[in-house]
Amino acid sequence: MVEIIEETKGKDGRRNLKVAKENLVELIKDLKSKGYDHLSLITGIDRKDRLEVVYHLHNMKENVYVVVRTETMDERMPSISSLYASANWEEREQYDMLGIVFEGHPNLKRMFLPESWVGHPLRKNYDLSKVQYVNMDEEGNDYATFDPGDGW
Amino acid sequence: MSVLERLAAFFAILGHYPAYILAYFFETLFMLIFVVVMLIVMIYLFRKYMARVQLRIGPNRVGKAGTLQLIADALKLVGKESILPSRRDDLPYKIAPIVVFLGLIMAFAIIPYGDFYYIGSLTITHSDVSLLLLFAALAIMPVGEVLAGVSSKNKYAVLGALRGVAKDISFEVPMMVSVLALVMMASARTNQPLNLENLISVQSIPYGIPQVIGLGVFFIAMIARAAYSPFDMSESDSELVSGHSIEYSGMRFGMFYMGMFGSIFLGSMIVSLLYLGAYNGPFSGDAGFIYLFIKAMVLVILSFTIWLSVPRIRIDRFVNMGWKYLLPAAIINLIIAGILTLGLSL
Amino acid sequence: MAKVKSGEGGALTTTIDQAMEWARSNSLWPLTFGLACCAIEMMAIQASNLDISRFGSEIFRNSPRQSDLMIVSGTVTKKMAPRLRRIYDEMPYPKYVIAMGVCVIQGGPYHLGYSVVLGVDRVVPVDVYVPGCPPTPEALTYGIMLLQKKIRNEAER
Amino acid sequence: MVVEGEKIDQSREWVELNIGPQHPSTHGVLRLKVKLDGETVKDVEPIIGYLHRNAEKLCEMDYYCDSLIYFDRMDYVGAMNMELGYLEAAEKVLGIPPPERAQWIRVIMAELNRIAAHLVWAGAFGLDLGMLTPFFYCFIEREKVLKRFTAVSESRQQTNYMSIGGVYQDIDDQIIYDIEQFTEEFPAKLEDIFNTFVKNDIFISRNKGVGILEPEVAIDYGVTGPMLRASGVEYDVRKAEPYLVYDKLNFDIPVSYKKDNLARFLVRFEEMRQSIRIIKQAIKKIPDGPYFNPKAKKSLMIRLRGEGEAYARTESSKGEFGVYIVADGSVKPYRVHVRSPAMRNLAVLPHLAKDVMIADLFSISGTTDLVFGEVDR
Repeated sequence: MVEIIEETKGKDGRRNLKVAKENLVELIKDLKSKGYDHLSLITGIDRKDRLEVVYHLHNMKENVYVVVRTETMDERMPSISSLYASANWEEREQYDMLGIVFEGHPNLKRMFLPESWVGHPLRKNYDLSKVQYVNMDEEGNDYATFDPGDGW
Repeated sequence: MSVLERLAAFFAILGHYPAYILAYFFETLFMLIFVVVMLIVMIYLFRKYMARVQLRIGPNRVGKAGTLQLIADALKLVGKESILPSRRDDLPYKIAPIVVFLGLIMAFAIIPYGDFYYIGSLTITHSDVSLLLLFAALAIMPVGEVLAGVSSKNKYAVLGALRGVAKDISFEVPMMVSVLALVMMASARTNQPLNLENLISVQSIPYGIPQVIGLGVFFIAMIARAAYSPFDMSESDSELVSGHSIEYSGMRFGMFYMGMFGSIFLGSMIVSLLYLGAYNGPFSGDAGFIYLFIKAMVLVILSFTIWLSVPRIRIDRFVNMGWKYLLPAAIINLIIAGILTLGLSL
Repeated sequence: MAKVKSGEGGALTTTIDQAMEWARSNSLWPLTFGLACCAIEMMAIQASNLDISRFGSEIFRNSPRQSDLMIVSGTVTKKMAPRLRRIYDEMPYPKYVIAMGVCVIQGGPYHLGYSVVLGVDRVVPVDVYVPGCPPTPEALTYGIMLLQKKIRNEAER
Repeated sequence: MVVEGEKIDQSREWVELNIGPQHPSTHGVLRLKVKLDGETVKDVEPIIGYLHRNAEKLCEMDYYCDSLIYFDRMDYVGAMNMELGYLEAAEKVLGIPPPERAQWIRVIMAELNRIAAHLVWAGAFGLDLGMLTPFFYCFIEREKVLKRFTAVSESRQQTNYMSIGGVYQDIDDQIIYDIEQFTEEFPAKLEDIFNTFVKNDIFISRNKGVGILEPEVAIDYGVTGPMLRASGVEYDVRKAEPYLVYDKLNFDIPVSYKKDNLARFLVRFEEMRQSIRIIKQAIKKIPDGPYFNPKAKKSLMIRLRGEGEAYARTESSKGEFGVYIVADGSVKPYRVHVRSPAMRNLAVLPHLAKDVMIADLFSISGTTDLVFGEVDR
């Protein structure tokens, strides 16, 4: 049995399970075998000192939700893309927006922004005043130009 | 007396050969103008008809009821920059639209038009094998399209050309087999069944009636040849953007555009020539040309309606259809025609 | 405004120029180029209620090589901007651009963000701006009419 | 779990075709990297992000009431449904439930908008297949819906009609009469449009048996909405977890067990019929009362403070639209995350479009009903 740090009930009446990062894959595997076959959402939240990742798992037959929360201090998370196919794109999106590196993800590239974009926009310390430009080379691939110094 | 002879008689003072050369020249010029004017009228008609079907109004700002719309379009296309992509194969890229347009014009030059009141017969070519010539001319246009597709060095264009070739081979065999049935039937009555005028004159009833299957096969083949929906796979606006003509702009594109509309008009002309009694009709007499024209226009409107209401057929299904349904149908038609020719000597 | 004859050609050239401008203005074929919300309103001007084909813009060409008018309909993001420029470059001269919607004009509701180009006029030259979020189809139709007016007056400029 | 790019034989060279971002059949700015073997599609890699408009970042920077405009522009053909999705979450966070009448109005508007969105889809799907005419018939009907929207919200498409704690303004008898008129007239027109499609053999042959999506795969990829229901899973958020007043309404969930393109087409058309049914009931049952929760005074909206977090799901025209709001007690949300159904539906495209013809690739991507404002946000 997976060790659950804290179990609460959320404002929307859903079961919140908080687990350590190391136990995440095991817990989700466990939940999937219990019928939580639909991964609804993966959300990364930048809590300034740490990154929180929230998984909304859904049991299609019984129509129950369970929310799994976990935290990371070093921007790294185990990937669950081998369990749910939909996690593939969602983890890419969270990597793009928040810079959470999902270890074991088969194709961890940026989803929306070009590969060479500097910074992860949904981080609270992302500097919006620094403008980046995107160019396209002959093959049709993007690259972003960014000047780390001042002068933008 | 045909127009050609009248013109030759007019220039007779110059001697026999120069007179005929001039006569052919002017007749061809007249025909060219006729084709272009017809195309403009047809495209205008198509736009208005399409607008009616789609509960719209259609062009109505340029000229009275939008009649000058096509003139504006043509003028604009002439004035537009004609981009030459740097990776093209120069010569084929440049001649492809001309080949398409020339093929169209040549086919129009071979068709017998019938009489038109006191002007006389409008037919240009009087050959004993005009049927063969006609189908030879019809085979030119696809060549231009393939040239365009391959020389543009664009993947969409190449795909369009490939589809065009696949389409052409699958409808041309049934088309020729159904024409064979016509010739077979006519050869019982005349020594020169390959002469279009002869072929038409021996039809006591239009051959479309005993050869309904052949008419259907031939009409489908003609729509496919014109790359009209549902057989516009090589053009396929929503898949291959615009197929073989994707890189063409300006007047070069204009030629493809006219070629597309021209070939449906040409196709309808040929169907009404071969199957619907051509320029014959009640009280025909001098008004043969009008009859041919009306029959062709009815078919044109019919193919417009088909265009507007059906989705595009998939290329593999079309190839299937060509070999598995059209060809057997054409052969059955051939057998029926044979029985009819022997039994009833129609 | 002072009227200046175009070039030395005199009356004939001016007449030809005017004829060409008349043709161009009455046969603006837009490019099928929907970006965002405004694209649906752009489709609505094609539809039966506000039939744009009345003005000669019937044919929405899919290939940029065959179109005259690019209606930039919707937010231009930074990732899209180089492609938009490329499509603009692929169009043959004379070509025209209508900036449809406030996103295209200056960024609109997204102007504070990180990934939106603040105005498509930083990427391509724009002839007519149609404000609104999204502009009604009537507004876009008016924009096209303004563009026609502009083209017709080119010889006199 | 298969990984993009690993499915095909890498040792061979394939023809690579770049479709989009400007292409008539990508419904916006999708780019597909397609590997071709002749006419057969061997591999598809969707590349998105050409309409990434940083809506989630902007939501964090704006007050609760202001963020609504970004949701309007997410699924831009179904703005009312998007607003509803956001407000379901925001009202939970803020603790301001809408009054009874507002809930009924919201139901009517959301269903009207579902019809409008499906009509746009049907027209565009016809264009994908090369059918020119149904597009115009669909847009005529859509204009009628937009006319009603203009009457209630003074805006056509991006309505911004619902607001926190209710709706922007009450609907009067004239508007109710108009909507009733629409529900009377529309079904016949809908059948006309439906028949232009399904009475066409070529349309059927283009769609039957193409793009088969097994229910297990669909759930694995997170596919929801009409696509999931066309795969034979009877799941609709309106029934499974009723929000607003959907539990007081009588309607069916259209399900098809054929799993192909045609099934998706039929499910969407049946949804429109059910929407009409819902609107007809809602118009009869709509109660009198306030249309706006007095707790959320319009002038003081920017001072509303949210607590806790909420994940609300609604059934938009594309599928299960979820909004996850994390609040920290200030006047602005701490994190807003959107579960975009269209993005999940797009993610399954590489699976569906394997070893199909190019023509079928577009008919499959047509039935996934992509709207890029929502996919890229």
